[in-house]
Amino acid sequence: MTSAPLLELSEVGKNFGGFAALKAVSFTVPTGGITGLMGPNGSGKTTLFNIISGFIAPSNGTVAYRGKAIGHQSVQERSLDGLVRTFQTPKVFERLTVVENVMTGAYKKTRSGLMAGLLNTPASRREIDATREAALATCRKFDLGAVAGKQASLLPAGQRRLLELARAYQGDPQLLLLDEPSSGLTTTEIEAMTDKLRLIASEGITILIVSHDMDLMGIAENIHVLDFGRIICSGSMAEVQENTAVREAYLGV
Amino acid sequence: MPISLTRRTVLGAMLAPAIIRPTLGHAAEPIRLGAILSATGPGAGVGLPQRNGVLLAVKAINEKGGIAGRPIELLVEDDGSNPDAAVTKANNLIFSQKVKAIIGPTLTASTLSVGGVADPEKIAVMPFTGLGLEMEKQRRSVFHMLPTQDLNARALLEFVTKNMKTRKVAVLHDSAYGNIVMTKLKEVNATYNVDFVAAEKWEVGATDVTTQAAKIKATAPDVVLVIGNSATPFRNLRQIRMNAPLMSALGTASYEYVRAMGDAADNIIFAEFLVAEDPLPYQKDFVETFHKEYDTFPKTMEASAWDAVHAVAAGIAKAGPDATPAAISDAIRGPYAGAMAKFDFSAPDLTGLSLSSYVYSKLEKGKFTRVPFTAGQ
Amino acid sequence: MSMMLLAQACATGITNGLIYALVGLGMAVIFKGSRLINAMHGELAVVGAATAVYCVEIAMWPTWLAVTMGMLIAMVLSTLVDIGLVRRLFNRNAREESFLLLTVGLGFTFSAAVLYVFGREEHLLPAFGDEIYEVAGAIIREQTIWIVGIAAFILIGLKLFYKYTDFGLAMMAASIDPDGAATTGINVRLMRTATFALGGLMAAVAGLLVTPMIGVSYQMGPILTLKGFAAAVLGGLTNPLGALVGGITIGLLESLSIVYISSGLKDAVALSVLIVIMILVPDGILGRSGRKGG
Amino acid sequence: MKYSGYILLAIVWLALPFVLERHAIDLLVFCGFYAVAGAGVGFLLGQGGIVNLGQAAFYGLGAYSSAYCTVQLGLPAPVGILTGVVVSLCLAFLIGRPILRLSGYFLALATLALGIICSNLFYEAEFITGGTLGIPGVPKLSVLGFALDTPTKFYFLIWPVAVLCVLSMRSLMSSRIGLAMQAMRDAPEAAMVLAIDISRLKLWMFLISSVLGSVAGSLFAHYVGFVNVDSFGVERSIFFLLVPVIGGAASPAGVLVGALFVGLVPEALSVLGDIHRVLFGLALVATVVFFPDGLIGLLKRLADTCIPARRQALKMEQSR
Repeated sequence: MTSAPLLELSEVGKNFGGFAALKAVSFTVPTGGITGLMGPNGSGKTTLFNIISGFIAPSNGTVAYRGKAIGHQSVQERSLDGLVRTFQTPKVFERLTVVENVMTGAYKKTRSGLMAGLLNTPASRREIDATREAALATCRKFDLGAVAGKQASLLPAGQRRLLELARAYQGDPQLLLLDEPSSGLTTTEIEAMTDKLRLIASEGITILIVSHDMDLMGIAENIHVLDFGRIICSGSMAEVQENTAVREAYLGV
Repeated sequence: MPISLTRRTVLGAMLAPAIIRPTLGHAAEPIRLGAILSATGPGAGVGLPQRNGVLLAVKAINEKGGIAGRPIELLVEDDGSNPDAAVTKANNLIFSQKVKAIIGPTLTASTLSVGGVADPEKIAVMPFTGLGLEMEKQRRSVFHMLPTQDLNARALLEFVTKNMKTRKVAVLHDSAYGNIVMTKLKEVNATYNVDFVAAEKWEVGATDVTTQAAKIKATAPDVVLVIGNSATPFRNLRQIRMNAPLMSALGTASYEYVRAMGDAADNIIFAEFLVAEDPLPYQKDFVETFHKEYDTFPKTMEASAWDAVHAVAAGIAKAGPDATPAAISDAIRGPYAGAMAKFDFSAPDLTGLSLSSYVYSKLEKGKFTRVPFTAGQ
Repeated sequence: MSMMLLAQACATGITNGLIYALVGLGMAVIFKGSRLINAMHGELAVVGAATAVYCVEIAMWPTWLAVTMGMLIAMVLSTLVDIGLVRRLFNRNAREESFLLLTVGLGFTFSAAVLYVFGREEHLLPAFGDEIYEVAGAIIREQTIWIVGIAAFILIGLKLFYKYTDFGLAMMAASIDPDGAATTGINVRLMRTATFALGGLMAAVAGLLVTPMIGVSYQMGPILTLKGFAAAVLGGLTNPLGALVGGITIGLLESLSIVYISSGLKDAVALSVLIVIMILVPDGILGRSGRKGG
Repeated sequence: MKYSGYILLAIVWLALPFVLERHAIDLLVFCGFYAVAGAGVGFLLGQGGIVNLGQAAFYGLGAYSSAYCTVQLGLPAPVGILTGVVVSLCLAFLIGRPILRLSGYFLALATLALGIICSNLFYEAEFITGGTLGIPGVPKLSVLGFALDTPTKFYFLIWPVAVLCVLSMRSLMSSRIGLAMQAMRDAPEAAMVLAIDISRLKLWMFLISSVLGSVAGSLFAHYVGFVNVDSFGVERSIFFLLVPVIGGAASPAGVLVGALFVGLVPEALSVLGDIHRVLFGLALVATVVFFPDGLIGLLKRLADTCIPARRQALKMEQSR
């Protein structure tokens, strides 16, 4: 492992028409551990996530992942390189079962093609069975074992978040981008979520969390605060909480 | 449903039930005939008049005591102007209902598809179309009730060159039937040498053909041949002040189309077979019977349908009521003098119509008059 | 190519385009208020027009009364469809294809009912006026000018309605964010019913306006729906002005391909261009307002 | 006992030709064509959320390829069928790549346009299609020297083909690619994040659908013996879309039931006279209102309540 950061943003900006959603954002995410990105609504967090995951291109600046600029790469290519995200409103595959949802997470690790599927070849069957077993194990790991056979559309909000997390986990991410993973959850659900995040991080997966939830942010070792399209402060939770600019902008004091 | 029942009686034949059973009093076993007509879809404009003619003919024959004392039972099927549906209907009539002969279909494509099923069984088919493809000549039990498109094309150009004495002709035709006639017009033009200054097409079901009409107007023709089953092109031509005479084939020569043409129904010539307001001697009986039944005048389609049923009846009478369908086909294969014209079903084109049997009519202010002109002389 | 022909082709293209646009406008209104494609829209237009024809020709009513009756019947029918059927499907969160099947099935039913009650003939209604104008050699009928005027009136009316009236705003809110709208006290179901009533009315207006030009018959519904659908989608679906632009685009494409390419290839050419336009401008001609298309 | 329902169905299927008249078998054969072509549309709709209003184009390409190759070129039937498949694949590939970038109703409109364009070209390319006169005399298909010249014989070809299509669709659905396709349908962005190549999967689905349309068209041409433009219009495309929607698009087997519905119900109602069209429309409406998962959903529910073994299994699942 080199000492270079896993993800490095330098001078990233994004204009929508005349509106500058992001102005020259720079920060780094080191390999390993949990990094937080905070900011009030409309501060540009989701835009930033969309840029990192490849859904939109930045107007200027560069995004480097594992030391290489990835501006030209598609969402899928970034995912293949281990960069996986979740969404602010969980996007589960409604008409698939929970375990099938998790199985799709392993899509990039498996190989069966179209013809194998159409012809139902033994190799394809073997592969899908193995995928299912692995996915079931993951389901259990994320407390979804009991609902594994249920259709995802029937899940309550808390389990949807967990399912999205489990699905992303199943694809062996190196950098996991989580967009508001606690929003809409009850306190107990947030606690469960926090536990799972720690568990994932303990396996060596780097996590970048976007949230404005102070409690959840407690697990982040390093926090960047975004406001009006720029980073106004970086540091540990304690440092951030002491920062006057943050208090003004974010806590509304 | 009381409402639908009253409608049913008001609209009479139009909504008649699918099976026409002989009225009570006939003790003898009925002779079963089938009919495949386009009562819906684009072909309905000609299919419905045909249905009226067919129903009337069956009724008239049964009133006169049927065929050799046995009444006709008619099964009427609607192919929805679709050749696949026509095959299904033909399969039903031939194999399940065991009809002796089939009246119809209405459209060329359905004729080809039904012929493929019926001809191997040697069941007589009496389609209201002209011979379409060369290979149909081999289908010796498919007797066409209307002239070939070749003859239709000649009949049009005869009138253009010999009566109107002009050569500057434009054609506005549809993509189906009209397209076939257009092909034939070009072929037979070797003899007539007219100058086709424009040939424009509209797709079946088009709601507006004004642009095609404008293109034709721009070439300033002396006469426009309008060929296809729709009133729209007539209206559109007149709306943009295209005032040259129009000429059309027999499909559009009906009172229903005339009504749909509105003000445009003026100065139009038809190459057809029957002007009921002024019928030829051999047509009078039919016109009177029709008028008595429906209180309207028949046109070519009704006459052709009447003839189809009567030709089959004559064939059955000749072959005997218990004859096989093949024997009935053989009996039909010969000359038949009908109300529409004189047929000869043994002719190579399985119709035997000639240019001289055409009757030309002129539509003026919504009224048909017979034009004293005989083609082919 | 003479100027006169070009002028006539453009005039005809625009006239036909306006017809498509009028149908498309109604479909856009229904989409805007319910997120549904109303596949029975053409049939509603036919029902409205056929009712008016029936009242004029058989019941011998004065034209204005017959026309009002036509609009009323289509409106009532459309409203009943919402209350009786669409509402049920919404209640159980039915999928898009269910609504499509519902409206296709109703379209079948309506057109068959028109056939059964009204017959197979094609009927014309008297035009608003019989004047004929000549512009640059092109013949333009007075009816066309009425259609232009009424289309413009409807468009401005809709714009004002959606922008400035509480009812219009509520209708829009109810469709874009039903849950949010409900929390602010908007009766979402009522708004959708109002949308369907408005859509039915607009369908009838379209049918009544075009009947003097193209004649109404039971089998005209699907072609009106298809062309209206194309106009509405091309315009971005939620934008009534887009439907107008979309309709005229299609009308002109058809007309010009007849003049410059071939009348036989009219549909092939016009629709190929349509596909190309859609690929180049995937949100509809009028841009971002069409985002909600999918 | 798990398979008792299927065994019963198979017995009924085998017995039908010996019980029904030729006309009914003829209708069932047509239902088979609808099932195969509809399976393609249903696959796109159910697994991809794509509304395909242009299936008649591929149905037509298959039919014309078969008719042209066998009648005009005198080639054997399999060559015609294969030509149809290749031509359809090429068209689907060329047109699919650009239009599949569209979504929702924009894509539906593009497929509709494709259907109309092809129908227009079928009219115009008279030198191949014969225009309105069409191509008559398409030879009957024969399998291993056994001529399929009656509805009954064809019935024993087309329905196994249809069932085979459904089985492959089912097997695909539960495979890796099939799961990815369904994922793409439910949440395309989330699928992209899992490295699922959406545009490629959509294209594959479109290709599969086009092949099924083409094969159905080829078989249709050989069965009817006559190919004509009137069979490949927009109405036919809408008809093909109705097949899975009525049957239930979520389940591949839905098309089998849907095809029986659209093939038999209008014919059964037609004995009632002109009112039958109104009734058919109402039947469509009733289906969508009362059977949310299509007719196959209804059948499944019936099976769940009627067949003891299934009832047992259901109970166990509920108690879990």
